[in-house]
Amino acid sequence: SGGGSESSGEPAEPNNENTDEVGTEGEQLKIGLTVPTLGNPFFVAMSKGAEEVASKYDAEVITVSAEHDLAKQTAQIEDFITKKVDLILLSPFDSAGIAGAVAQARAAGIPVVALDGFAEGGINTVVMSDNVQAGRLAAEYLVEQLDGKGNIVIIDGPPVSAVTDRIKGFNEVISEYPDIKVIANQNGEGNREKALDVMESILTANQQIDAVFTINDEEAVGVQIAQEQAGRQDEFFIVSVDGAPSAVDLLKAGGSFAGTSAQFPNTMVIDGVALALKIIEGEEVAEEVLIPTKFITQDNVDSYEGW
Amino acid sequence: MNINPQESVQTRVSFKKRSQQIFNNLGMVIILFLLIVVMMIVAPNFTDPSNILNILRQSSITAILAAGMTLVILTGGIDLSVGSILALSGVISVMLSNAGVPVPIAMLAGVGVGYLVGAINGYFTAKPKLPSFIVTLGSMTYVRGLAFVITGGYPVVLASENFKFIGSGYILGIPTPIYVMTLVYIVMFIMLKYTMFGRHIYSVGGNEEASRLTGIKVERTLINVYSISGMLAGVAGVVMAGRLFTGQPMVGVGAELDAIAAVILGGTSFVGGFGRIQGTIIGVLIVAVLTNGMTLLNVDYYWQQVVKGLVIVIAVLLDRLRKRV
Amino acid sequence: MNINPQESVQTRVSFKKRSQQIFNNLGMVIILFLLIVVMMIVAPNFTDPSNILNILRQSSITAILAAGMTLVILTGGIDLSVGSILALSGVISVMLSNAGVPVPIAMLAGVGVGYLVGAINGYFTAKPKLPSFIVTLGSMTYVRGLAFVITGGYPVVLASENFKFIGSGYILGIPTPIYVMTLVYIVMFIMLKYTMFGRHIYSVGGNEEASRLTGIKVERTLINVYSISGMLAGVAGVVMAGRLFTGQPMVGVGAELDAIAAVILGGTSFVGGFGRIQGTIIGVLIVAVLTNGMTLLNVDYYWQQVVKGLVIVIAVLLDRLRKRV
Amino acid sequence: MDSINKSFSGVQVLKNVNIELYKGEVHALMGENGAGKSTLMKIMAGVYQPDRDSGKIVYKGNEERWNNPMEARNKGISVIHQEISLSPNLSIGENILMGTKFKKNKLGLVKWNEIYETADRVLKSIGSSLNPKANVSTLSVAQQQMVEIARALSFNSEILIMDEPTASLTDKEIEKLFGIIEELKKKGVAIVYISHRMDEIFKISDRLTVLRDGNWIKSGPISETSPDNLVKLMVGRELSDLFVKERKQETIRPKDEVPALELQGISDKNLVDNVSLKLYPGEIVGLAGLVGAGRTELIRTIFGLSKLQEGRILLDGEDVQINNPIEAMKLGIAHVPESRKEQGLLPNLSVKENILMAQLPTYRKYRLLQTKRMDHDAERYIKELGVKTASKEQNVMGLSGGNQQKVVIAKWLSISPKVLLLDEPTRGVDIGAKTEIHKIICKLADQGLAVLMVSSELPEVLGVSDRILVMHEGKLRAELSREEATQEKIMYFATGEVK
Ligand SMILES: Nc1ncnc2c1ncn2[C@@H]1O[C@H](COP(=O)(O)OP(=O)(O)OP(=O)(O)O)[C@@H](O)[C@H]1O
Ligand SMILES: Nc1ncnc2c1ncn2[C@@H]1O[C@H](COP(=O)(O)OP(=O)(O)OP(=O)(O)O)[C@@H](O)[C@H]1O
Ligand SMILES: [Mg+2]
Ligand SMILES: [Mg+2]
Repeated sequence: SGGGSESSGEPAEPNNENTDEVGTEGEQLKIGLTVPTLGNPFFVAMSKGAEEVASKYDAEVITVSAEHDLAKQTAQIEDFITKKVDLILLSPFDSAGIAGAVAQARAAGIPVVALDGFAEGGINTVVMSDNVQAGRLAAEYLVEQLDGKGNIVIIDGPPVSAVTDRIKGFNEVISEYPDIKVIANQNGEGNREKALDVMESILTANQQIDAVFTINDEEAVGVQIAQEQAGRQDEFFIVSVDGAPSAVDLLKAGGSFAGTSAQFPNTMVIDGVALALKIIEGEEVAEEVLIPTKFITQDNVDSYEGW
Repeated sequence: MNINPQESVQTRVSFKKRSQQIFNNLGMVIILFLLIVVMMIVAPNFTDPSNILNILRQSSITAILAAGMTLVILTGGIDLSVGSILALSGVISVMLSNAGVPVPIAMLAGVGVGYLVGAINGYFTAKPKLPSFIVTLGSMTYVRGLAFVITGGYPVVLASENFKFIGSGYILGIPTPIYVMTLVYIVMFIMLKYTMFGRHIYSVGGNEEASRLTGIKVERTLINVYSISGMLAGVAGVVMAGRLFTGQPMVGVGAELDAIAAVILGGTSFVGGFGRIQGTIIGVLIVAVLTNGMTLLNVDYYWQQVVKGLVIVIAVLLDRLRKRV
Repeated sequence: MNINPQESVQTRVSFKKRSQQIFNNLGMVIILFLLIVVMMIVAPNFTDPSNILNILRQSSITAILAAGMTLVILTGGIDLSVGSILALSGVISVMLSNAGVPVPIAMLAGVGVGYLVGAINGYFTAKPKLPSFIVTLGSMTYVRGLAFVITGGYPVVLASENFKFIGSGYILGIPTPIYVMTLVYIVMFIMLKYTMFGRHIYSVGGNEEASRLTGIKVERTLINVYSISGMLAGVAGVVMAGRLFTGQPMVGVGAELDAIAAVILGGTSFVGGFGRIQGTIIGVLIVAVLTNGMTLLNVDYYWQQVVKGLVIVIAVLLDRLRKRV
Repeated sequence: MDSINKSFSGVQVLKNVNIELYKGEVHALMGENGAGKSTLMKIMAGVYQPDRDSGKIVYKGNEERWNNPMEARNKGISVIHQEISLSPNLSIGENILMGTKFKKNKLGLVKWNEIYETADRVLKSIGSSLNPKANVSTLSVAQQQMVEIARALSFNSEILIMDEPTASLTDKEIEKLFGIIEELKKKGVAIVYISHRMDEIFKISDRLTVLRDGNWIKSGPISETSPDNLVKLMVGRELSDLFVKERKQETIRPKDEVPALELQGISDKNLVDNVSLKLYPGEIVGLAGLVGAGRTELIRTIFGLSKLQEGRILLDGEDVQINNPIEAMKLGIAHVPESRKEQGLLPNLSVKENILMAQLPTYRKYRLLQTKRMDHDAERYIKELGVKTASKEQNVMGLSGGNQQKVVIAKWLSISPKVLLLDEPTRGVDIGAKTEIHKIICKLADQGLAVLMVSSELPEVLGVSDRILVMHEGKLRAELSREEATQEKIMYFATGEVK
């Protein structure tokens, strides 16, 4: 099973610096957070965000990981309902698949805020990175660097919406440049290990590569390792999506890793909770809050906060 | 005068090894019971009727897979492909249903696909006598590949409300999957205990050569066993699709290991020939209660893994030690 | 004058089943050879020296795991925990190295952790005679849980350049992991063939009871076998960390299945007692060549899964049929 | 059956074999290990099919062919197979009826009561009081053999094939079995009887067929042959020294001679009850008794496989503690176990390794094994014991039963023991190999080895032992010298008809 992949966004132009001791009076606020995997730093960062929320609102936050298993995530939401949490934060592993569980939670009167990806079944709102935009940003940078022509490689990931959206945004831009040729499209399963293996083979099969797009930073690191070992670090550059700590390190080191569309997971949680509190108090909220990603390059990495 | 004076003495050396592999169910029932008592004391809301139903519903998929797995392990084999079959069956039945095929037929088609893959597994295991581990490792890989290929990797959203009923509906306030699971276990229980086929499974698992000599159609028995396992994986796939409102190519990864763990916790032996379906459901529940309780207790997710791994080993160990005394 | 005229005949009925489980290596060598020829024709740059080195380097992790797995399967057991051990060992050695522990010692510590987990697996398998499947399924779960617990879920970035050498360095133009792999196989080959311990492994795998009566320390042999498997998983973890420049708690998921597939493709039998380490490396290479070739050909990832699953079954089948003739 | 051929993976094991069976006869099928007896019978029972275009089976005047055991059985052929073929996890009753159509109720479900009743009836009819609900895995080998017999008799067959039915039975049960055979004969059932025990053959059979090396050698009435003649036919040469012990008798020992092994009132937790005995160097002591008398258990106790509850074991007059086989071996005790296949052989290894496995530590140098020395020693043992094998690298499972047994004995000789414990050393071994094994045992004793030999075959016990001990229900009942021992006397003590 693929490792990291899904992800999300940036501070929802934080509207929420605030929140005067909301929560349910008297009793401690109980929040359930379920994420697809805690094996991905992105979601770990999200859970860190949840801890911040906890101290901020004096809430209890229960964080669980679905291990890329839809059934498990459904079960976890059911357990949250049993525990009578006040709010469910759901980073869905699969937007359609989780619908049943979401509906149950809503029926039990618990607000559900989706993070980092839409979920069916009647969620109150969703806070996520604009993944299409993330793919687009990466593509635009790539096109610009290549002057609109060259051989590129795409390293895909697991078929979850966050990933497919990035690919979608990327392709939208690329398709306008007929001189940019996708010479290989393989799946790195979202992790460094597999991306490295795959890239080694792609390097062998293709003599001239001008740029590589990976769906997350872990894959990008794998690609870069393969590139350096093949001694082809000057041949092409790499762009990806995430803004993970490993990407920051690489950008600072200034190699072939050129840039990444950074997301903001902990802000995502904080915004999500803030929105939920509004919901609990009966306020209307937007159906969807898209957090734009920000393209980080070697030039502006120093001003990037990171996860 | 008794010409068999040794009738009372129990075991022979040659069977010592074998019987050491037998776990009877009682030990595990006690462990499940203790686990429930502990959870009742420490875990908030554990005894809520809704939580009990949750546990059962959450168990149902693994339970259905584990029922088929019990048969396979009884014959001394293993079926690694059930998780992948679950995905493929779910995807196919959802796609058919979305394409306008009536729900029952779409569901049957999903189950049928599982049956077919199972039959192929069984054929290669029985006829050219390939090790079931490698045959089902192969089908685990290509079946999931197929699920990806036909969906292009995307989950297929389920349109039909009727279809959802199988996974998300209620009958008399009890979730439908619990009925499916119960039915599967009743049928399997009767089949194993009161039909020729059931007895042949034990016989083949216990001594394949001897079974052949007594005229049992060993190949046919094996093919049927794997077909049933595949079919039940298909059933699980359809229920899962109805529960998740989607046909997911990547669902059920690792489900085979959960099912196998449940079967072994339930006292069925890898040697083949020893075990009972009742034990399997106990094994399923042990894991389900543990997971549910730890989530209710808000145990750190990583520590849950550590605890779960240790509990599996300790449960089997306690059961073994109990039998030593 | 010959009083036992049937001496030339090879097998006895009762061992038919057993010998049917033997795959000798030759068949798989032919399959590997054919695969290579096909790839040479259709896949671009397949024969580039750099590609050959890639294939070998990519195989090295699985190959190292599979070497230990061969020993375990030779005793009739299985080790599901190797993928998790790989992760834990990698994480621990990287953390130690980052904390300023000298690289060789940090690496040894990683390997030692693997050895320790393996010894625990072996202990439970040998002494209370728990099924290895369930013991290692348990440790697969709790070991990975531990890897997550100690890292808090974050990959640990490797700082030391010296450490990276083990996974990414070159000696005389050949990647270091290939040396590690070669060394492991040479040592294992000699150990299995020319040491008492090696012969005891075959003996215990073939007939545990008879081995015990022959004065072989069966428990100790088993504990050592699992310890070696754990230790080699630790070696693989360290190499992997050096290759990925990071200690990853989630690395190596499913690696145990790749290793098992390689062992079985290589002709070692699940029954225990039959098999050779040379076969295992052939099994590893079959899968590696196939994957590499398909990637060079830019075959769709999902179709790669389908092909890989089918090839595993077909390879074993062809080998079996060949032996029928 | 006429000119039957059968080959396995290209090796022809039956060459134009003929056999004719008549109603109401007991037909002995004779031949050495591996002559093809079981294979021929499996063809008759539908387990194997004869090679294409070879021979024919004529049954009641019609040429027939059956494709599986079920078809053969439906035509009235039942078999007691040589290898015990029971499913250990099922009840006795189920095993007896397995392969037949179980009685079903209206719902199509198995009626367990009827199964158990039918099985009980069959068991009673052969004088067994086994509980049909008990699990087969709880039975001793002998009891399992009785279940096999019950199964074969559970339906009315016209041909009954018995492939070494008595290999693990003792005389008492054999008598009972012969009674049953007589009754079946009267009913007109044709019986094929395979056994390596000469005395049985001459006692019950009417006619015989001899196979050698897959070839048909001779058929004819038993009355036209003699044991010596029969052996010659089987072996293909004169075998003059059958069961003849050429050893000097040494019944009187010096008072002060120290026994190599002495047991003083030992008991174990199961069965063995206050057994004392002395075993002197150079002596062969036979240990007789019925199945389950506790002989195996006694030997296992000495070898440290079964825990000693009471009593002392002395080796060369010194008290020793033996907790496991390794300690026993260090003290110079060797043990050839009862079940060759399950306890003796290391199936996937070569003859060489089987012989030397117990002694590997002595072949180590710098942690590696010295293969040259191993080869040399293995060849020596192969030659000394006359193991017939293609090479020392041959897989041990390719050997005939007798040669496998020699390999197991060789394994124990390799540790140069002082005391040799033999448990049923010639079970299922053909007459030629048996004689050779006896010779080996005697030669070893002459060299000063103390041998304690358990055997259920009285002629063997009588033929080889210097002294004979008889056990019954865990206790030693009698000690007989070679001169005074007779079959009758031994049976008298073994059945416990003594106060
Ligand atoms: N299934 C089989 N595959 C290969 N070889 C076989 C098979 N069955 C029997 N053989 C060989 O055929 C020959 C005849 O074996 P068979 O078992 O018929 O001998 P037997 O006369 O019954 O000997 P024994 O007295 O030891 O029972 C032996 O050499 C044996 O190794
Ligand atoms: N390891 C064991 N564990 C439990 N029971 C045993 C064991 N070995 C033997 N027995 C039982 O002890 C009884 C005595 O059997 P034992 O084998 O010593 O008798 P025997 O005289 O050698 O007869 P046999 O001809 O069956 O070998 C048997 O009924 C057997 O079931
Ligand atoms: Mg025979
Ligand atoms: Mg005995």
